[in-house]
Amino acid sequence: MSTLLGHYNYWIVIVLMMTGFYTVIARPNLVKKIIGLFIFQTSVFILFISMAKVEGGTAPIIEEGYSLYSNPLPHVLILTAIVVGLATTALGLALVVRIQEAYGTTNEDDIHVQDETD
Amino acid sequence: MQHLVDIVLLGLLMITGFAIVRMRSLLAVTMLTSIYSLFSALLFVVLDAVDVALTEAAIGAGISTILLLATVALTTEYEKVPSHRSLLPLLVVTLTGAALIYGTLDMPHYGDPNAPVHRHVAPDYIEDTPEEIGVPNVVTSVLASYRGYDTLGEVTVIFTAGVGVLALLGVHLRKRTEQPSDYHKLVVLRVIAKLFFPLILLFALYVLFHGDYGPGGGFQAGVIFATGFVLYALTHGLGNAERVIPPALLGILAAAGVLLYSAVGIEGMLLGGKFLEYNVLADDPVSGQHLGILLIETGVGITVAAVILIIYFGFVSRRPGGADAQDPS
Amino acid sequence: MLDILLDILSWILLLGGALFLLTGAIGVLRFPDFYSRLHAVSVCDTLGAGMVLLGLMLQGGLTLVTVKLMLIFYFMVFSGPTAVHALAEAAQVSGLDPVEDDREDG
Amino acid sequence: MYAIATILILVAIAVGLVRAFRGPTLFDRVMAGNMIGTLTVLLVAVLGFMNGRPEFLDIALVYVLISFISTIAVLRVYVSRHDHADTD
Repeated sequence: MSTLLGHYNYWIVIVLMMTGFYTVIARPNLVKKIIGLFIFQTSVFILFISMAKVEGGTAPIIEEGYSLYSNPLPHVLILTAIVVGLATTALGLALVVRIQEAYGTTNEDDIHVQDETD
Repeated sequence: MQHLVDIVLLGLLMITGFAIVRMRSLLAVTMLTSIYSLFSALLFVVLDAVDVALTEAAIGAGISTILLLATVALTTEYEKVPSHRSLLPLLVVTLTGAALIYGTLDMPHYGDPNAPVHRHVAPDYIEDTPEEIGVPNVVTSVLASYRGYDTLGEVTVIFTAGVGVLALLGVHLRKRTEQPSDYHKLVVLRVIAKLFFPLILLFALYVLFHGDYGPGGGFQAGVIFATGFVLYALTHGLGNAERVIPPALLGILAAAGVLLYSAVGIEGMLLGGKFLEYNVLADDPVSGQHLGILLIETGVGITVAAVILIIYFGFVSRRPGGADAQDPS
Repeated sequence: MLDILLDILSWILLLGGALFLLTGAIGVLRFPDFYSRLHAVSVCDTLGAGMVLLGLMLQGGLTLVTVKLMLIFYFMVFSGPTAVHALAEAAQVSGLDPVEDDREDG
Repeated sequence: MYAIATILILVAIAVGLVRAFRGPTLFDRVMAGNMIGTLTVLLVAVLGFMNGRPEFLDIALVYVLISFISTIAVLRVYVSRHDHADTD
């Protein structure tokens, strides 16, 4: 029981990660693939933040009356990663838009067919 | 109680994740993605990461949904059923997942105060921040001061991504201030937007300058600031928004933020310290730290806001029929 | 004495508000068509949210927290109806018609 | 007490999520998302009080200020297009 509760966060994170991974490798639509990457990315964020949590701790903003704080370092890494993630996702979506303009489709299978006939 | 909320939220996240994979309507998926990010922000609040939650809230509530909407509007609304159904992806995913779960068995339990993560540098950061930096928010002090190099790198990545979007999509200047075709229908929205627009910008500044004492900082402030302008563009037309903040200026601003950050670092070197050492910026080390953190957070905020606006303008000015269509198609 | 009274009042408001939120959510699930579901949403936005926030304000006392709660309520009163207006407008423009037969289940 | 309010709000979120899954139109999903947004704001506020550190209401404020913008974006996509079919 303690193993179950102690690892629950990590296991759900892995399930989410695999959900995103599956979307990336199994779905032919490029927008869907990027959304899969987004799910994957969020699961990594949750993994880091789960590891930063200290039982009985509080948010790492120092105040009188609190002595136990959660670990601030993963928070810093993930805070910047979220904004970087948005910027890189936007770059990916921009590529998808250009692919749509060049091929007239965002379906990976159709793009392969077009590439082969050329 | 915290555990219960944690478990329920993770369950909701998992269900939403499955639904996102299953649905074929990409607009529906976009909406579910925004709900997904709501849940993750809530989870960050429960896990004590208030700064992270603020960032996720600022991004997930507005700009990421809008970007996905714009992309779906420019591409297709429905995902095709894959022509071949193979079990290979499912097998790969199951095996990888099983291996990863096997790996977690050696990890310290969730919330364990003696986990290796909590024993290395984090206690020093928490203990030394009040004397060395003098700001209550440890996340800000680590972000801006202890790990300033890191953040400079991240800001550069964001800047590069903005340049990439600019190269891929470009920003088309509009000659005149066009009114949206449905201008008359948007009266209510315009009035409310006029009410909210200054408040959002004010709140962005609050988040920027209050970042030392509560959740907040340059990244969040930049996102909120940009979202305010997105609201303006949505309700008053892209042409008007581009007149308020010209795309050419945005490129300069995006670079200026990174330059401000680096300039603070070099200023420290010129005053006899190391790169990004703020202690030498003022007579007293703690006020030097305050000044340095404020300046680099401002730089971060400028870059983030400018890059997000570049991205937004790039997407919506791509073709009529997009999220901010000027002509009905 | 007054403290206890305020405490009890705030608990009543908090729980009552939470119940209204749940009612609104059930309405969103059960009502037959989109336009009637919008009404259920407004229960959440106004009554439920207002009561919960008021209850929390009584707990917060005269602090910055209460000011922030008041700001949240103020913004919610404006943004909730605006969002619902935008949605109803979008639905109407796209040609979605209200269901007039209340036996039909959505 | 905060615990009971938290549980009630979580149940309301779950109920709203069912509507977001069921659709049937895009607008139902947006509406459900909107309602979950409101509930999230309140849950953040209640959780802040429950953990004894209610000063982190800024997160709730951010949501209230900017969450309706994406709803407006949906309207702007739809005023110029006239289809609402959203079946899976």
